[in-house]
Amino acid sequence: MELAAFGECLTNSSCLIFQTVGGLKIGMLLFLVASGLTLIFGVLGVINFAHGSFYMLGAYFAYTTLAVTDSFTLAVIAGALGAGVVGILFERGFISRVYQSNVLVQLLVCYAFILILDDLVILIWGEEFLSSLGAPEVFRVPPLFVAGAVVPPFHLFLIGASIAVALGLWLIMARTRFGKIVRAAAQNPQMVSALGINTTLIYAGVFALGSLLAGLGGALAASERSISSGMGFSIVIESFIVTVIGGMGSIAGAFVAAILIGLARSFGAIGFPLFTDGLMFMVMCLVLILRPQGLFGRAES
Amino acid sequence: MRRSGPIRDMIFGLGVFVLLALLYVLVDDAFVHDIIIKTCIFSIFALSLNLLIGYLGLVAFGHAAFFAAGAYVFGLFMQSEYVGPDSAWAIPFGVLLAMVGSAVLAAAIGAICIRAKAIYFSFLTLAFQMILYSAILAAVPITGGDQGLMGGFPKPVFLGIDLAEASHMYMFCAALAIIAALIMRQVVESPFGYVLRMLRDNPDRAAFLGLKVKLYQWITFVLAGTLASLAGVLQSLLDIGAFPEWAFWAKSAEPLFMILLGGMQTFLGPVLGAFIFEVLNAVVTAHTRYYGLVLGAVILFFALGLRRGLGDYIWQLVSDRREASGRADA
Amino acid sequence: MLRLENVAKAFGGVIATDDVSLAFAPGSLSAIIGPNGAGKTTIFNLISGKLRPDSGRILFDGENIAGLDETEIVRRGIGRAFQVASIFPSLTVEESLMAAVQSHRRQTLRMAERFRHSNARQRAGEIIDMTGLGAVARDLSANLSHGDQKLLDIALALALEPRLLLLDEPTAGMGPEERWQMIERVRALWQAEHMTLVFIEHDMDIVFEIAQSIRVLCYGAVLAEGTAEEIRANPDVIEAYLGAPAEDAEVAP
Amino acid sequence: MNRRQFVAGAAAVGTAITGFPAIANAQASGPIKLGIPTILSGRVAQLGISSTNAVQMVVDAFNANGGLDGRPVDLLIRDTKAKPDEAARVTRDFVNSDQVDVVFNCEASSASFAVQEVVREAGTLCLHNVSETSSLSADPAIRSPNSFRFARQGIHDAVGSARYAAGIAKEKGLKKWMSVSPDYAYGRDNTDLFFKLLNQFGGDDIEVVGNGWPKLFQPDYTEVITQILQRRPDAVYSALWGGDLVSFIDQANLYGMFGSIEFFTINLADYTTMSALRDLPEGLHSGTRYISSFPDIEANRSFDTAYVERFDDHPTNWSWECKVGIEFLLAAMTEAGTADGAQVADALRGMTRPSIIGVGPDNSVTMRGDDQTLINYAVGWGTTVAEEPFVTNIQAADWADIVEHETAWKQELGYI
Repeated sequence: MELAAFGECLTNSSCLIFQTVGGLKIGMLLFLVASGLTLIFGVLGVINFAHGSFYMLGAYFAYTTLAVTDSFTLAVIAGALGAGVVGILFERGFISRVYQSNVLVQLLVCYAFILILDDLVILIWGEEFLSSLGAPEVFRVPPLFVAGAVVPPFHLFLIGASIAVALGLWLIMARTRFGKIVRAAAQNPQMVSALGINTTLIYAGVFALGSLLAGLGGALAASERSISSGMGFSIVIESFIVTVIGGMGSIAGAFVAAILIGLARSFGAIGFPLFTDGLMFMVMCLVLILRPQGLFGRAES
Repeated sequence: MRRSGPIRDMIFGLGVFVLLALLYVLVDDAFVHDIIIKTCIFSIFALSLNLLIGYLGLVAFGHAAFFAAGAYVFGLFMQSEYVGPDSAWAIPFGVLLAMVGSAVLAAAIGAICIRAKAIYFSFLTLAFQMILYSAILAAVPITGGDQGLMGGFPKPVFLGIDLAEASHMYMFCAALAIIAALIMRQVVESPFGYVLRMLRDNPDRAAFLGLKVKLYQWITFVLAGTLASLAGVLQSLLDIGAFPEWAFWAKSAEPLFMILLGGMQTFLGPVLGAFIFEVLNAVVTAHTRYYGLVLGAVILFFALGLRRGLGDYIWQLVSDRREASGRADA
Repeated sequence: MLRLENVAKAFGGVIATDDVSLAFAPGSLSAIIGPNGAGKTTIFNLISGKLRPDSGRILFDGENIAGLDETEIVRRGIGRAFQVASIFPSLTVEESLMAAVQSHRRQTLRMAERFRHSNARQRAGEIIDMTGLGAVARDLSANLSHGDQKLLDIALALALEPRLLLLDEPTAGMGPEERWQMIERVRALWQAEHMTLVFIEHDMDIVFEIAQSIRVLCYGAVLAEGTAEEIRANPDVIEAYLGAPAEDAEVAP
Repeated sequence: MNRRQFVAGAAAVGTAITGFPAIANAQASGPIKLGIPTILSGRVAQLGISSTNAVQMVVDAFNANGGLDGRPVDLLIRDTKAKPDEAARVTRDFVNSDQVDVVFNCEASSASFAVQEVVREAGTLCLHNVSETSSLSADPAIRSPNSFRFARQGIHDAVGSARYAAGIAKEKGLKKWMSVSPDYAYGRDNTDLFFKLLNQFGGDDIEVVGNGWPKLFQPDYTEVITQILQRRPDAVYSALWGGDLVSFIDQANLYGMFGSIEFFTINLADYTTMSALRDLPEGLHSGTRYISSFPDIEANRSFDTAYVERFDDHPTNWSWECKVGIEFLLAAMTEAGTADGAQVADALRGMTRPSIIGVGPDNSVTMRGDDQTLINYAVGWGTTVAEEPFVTNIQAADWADIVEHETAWKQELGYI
């Protein structure tokens, strides 16, 4: 514990800006991944343990696309879409067969998929880790200096892009027919099915959207994180923490929880650098014990 | 008059022990012996988890916490100043200490976890396991952190049993696994065990029969955790140490695999699963480094193809056949 | 024997039970009727401890049991069966009843003996004979017919030798003939076991035929109380039922 | 009677009792078997692959020359998935089932301790080739008489690093220091030792103003980077490695961190790491893990060339460690004229041979007899440049200095 340093940081504007922007960036990238996870759980009721693998695939697809086209934009789009397509295949080919099974079987199918994808990635891209994509040309500029703090413009872009995605997701859910059906399906699948709506299509669509978000998160994160097989491991655990804290199925909850986790990481690194991980699991425990539906989840009836 | 259940089970257990002993003598292959030892260890681990999953219907994700707790308590005790090469009482006492310690841990964690329902229970067990994992990594002066308990420990001879001797270790693991299995078999076939099935099927109804649901869940959680720690102790004896990886969540996935592979409806299903898992691991690892690919495919085959564990599948076949012949006779 | 005093329960502003006061005499056979959503099942849930009343008292043998949990209440002698048969699909009929008997005898914490060798088997056999489940005693509960599942549900409650038995629509989902068989069996059990029995029922013919006294619930409140003749003649009841005929003509799920 | 003889004797008794031959049937003919437990899958698969590649090259040449009196060397390479219990199982399997002559350990950190316990009990000759944990060979409670260390020893590097850093610190006036190292035994030991020695060599001017401990394999280092920029140290020391180091440098680059802070990173100068960086910043200080220009000798350059030719990739630090290990082993077997563990071990103790990485007399390295640890390998630091040879101005550490401080360190810890 370094509480003195922690207090000092809270009263120091440069430190506040430093850690807030950094924490927001970590949090928003995490949100992209976690929102997909929580969406899939909310609608399909499936804990997609393999979600981190789509994050990884997004990164690898983006890497290859960048190598071929030299366009960062195309790379990110390819990463997201590629993960989305694999998501549909995974849902149709595997997950849809175990909707009726117990959670254990669903979990093991997901775990099998993790094992297979981690090895496939090695077969295709090799066992060496790959470099990050690097920020696109426009952002390779000297950082901004704000009140004594250093802020890379690229981080502002990442935060902005993620917030835009969050807004878009909210619009889709609140305003479109698809969003209404999805919300209805989350609450009462029989009803939606009875209304003659093709739930198969809805489920596949939701899974694709969820995977796409993970892929997008992976592709954007790959701009500054090295890429390797197994990189989905840590992100999926963090996404679970976010999902649980925010309320399983709640996108708004995931948004708030992701920011909380991001800030906890950045400020925790100053206040209690050695126990940030353990702390996160403790918060998860507390939420599960005191408010299992999470901060924003609906209480079970 | 048929022989009563417990006696029949004990005779069966004794028979298995004799068979395993014969196997040791007849098949002179350390590779095979090692697979049997690990199957024994993981049978205890998987059977104990199946008490929760198969009989009680609680999907616990954090079972490795107790495996690791057993291994660390035992390992730390054996490395402590109280134990020397001639402390004949050390190993039996260490086993007991590890199991009691893990029981206390399971009692505390269980009391909290069973308050949560369904998937929240699973997440909570996972979270506690990860807290333990973080704690093991952080407590470097005691646990050695990420390097585990280094430097080994003595294995003092007790009751003529020298666990440094391969054959003794083999028989010891086999005997303990069989005893643990017999205990668990007795539990699931007892009135208590039928309550577990009722809680799995319909906990609300069970409450209206006057059964305190949480009490039975808690007792089973503690029992399962205690037995899992025995598996951890044996693993610690085998590897002469203890490692933080054993408290990581991926370790909890291993007995889940075994239960899936072997089946959760048949009592011995997880044992079969443990055996398949160990053979698969040993054989595949020896031939390819794409172990994940193979294991993943096997899991998908069981989860999507057979849709049940091998033990359940065989049991289904046998009982179908029996039923068919019964009908033919009639 | 059982007395509800000013019991109220609301779910997030929706009033399910509104200041209900009811009394049931020892050894009586009573029915609770009322249109859908009248709060009949809620009353059972409150009595049996599934729900906790917001206010009011529930006196059983003079003791206030409001707020106790379901296991405590069962132990005091109140058993119940459910509208949708609530059973243990993976156990056989005999196993289910043996386990229920063991629970009643408080033998379920025993780990050292064998369930199969339990002396609960004999008592379970008696209950099986009593409820007429003999032909399916060795069948898995999941494989029973709908009617047998309802019977098993009741049999489970009987295993606890309750002094008060609450049956939530014992004939739900049955054909006309089956209904009468069922209700006759229920009446026979009531007579044989000398217990107090309260049941919820939709079929008016059945209610008027067998119930000694009838309570009519509407919108969470007690609308009328009396014998069959009194209820039949009560204008409020006629109003309530004729006012909502569609709800009464309920088709079983 | 030494341990090995004892074990052999016990095995003979075991054979007599059980009626089948146990572990000790020394095969005087047939191939010499080397069991290699290593990591071939997952995110550090590179470790096992680049290690075993180097071993394969040496063994191929040895076998082509007729092996040991006609006995070829057979490599049994098995994946342990970086799990200690798997490493133990694989090693037991090598010892008991395959009856290997030598366990050639290419396992990292904690799994190496698991391997160590198996060979300690079995008495099989063992070479540790990649685990850099100091205690493995230095702590008398952990080291084993049948185990030899060919991997870098943490204290050796620390002396070299601290000497170099103290020099630069004096020259450039670097007073405030921070660190960013992975939060596990290697990262912590390495960093603590570095600062301890830096304080010793650099005088009272050196002040450590903070430590960042990201987790191993952590994907994002933003919070550590902002923390560093926040405290404005003059210099930062890092024991990050591989993909983690690459992520850190990429992310720190966005903040323009390397413009204002001198960065000392012990693990950068390894080809796979440097080539994975999109922009290798100029002027970083790095330890020489493995580069073909240090030591700048023909043997080293041609090894790199041959390796690239065969595997289409540069060798790693792990490659040279394993290369030296296998060369010593084969030389010792040749000298002893047998693959018998005890005799080979005797030949290994104190052996000195020329090596691609040698900085001793005639570019030799030595297997020190008393603690069975390799010395006189290249320890150096230099500054990075964007193009080949990637690192320039390399300053080699002085081994007399290293050994002197190593001894002091051992005394302090009560190892000797």
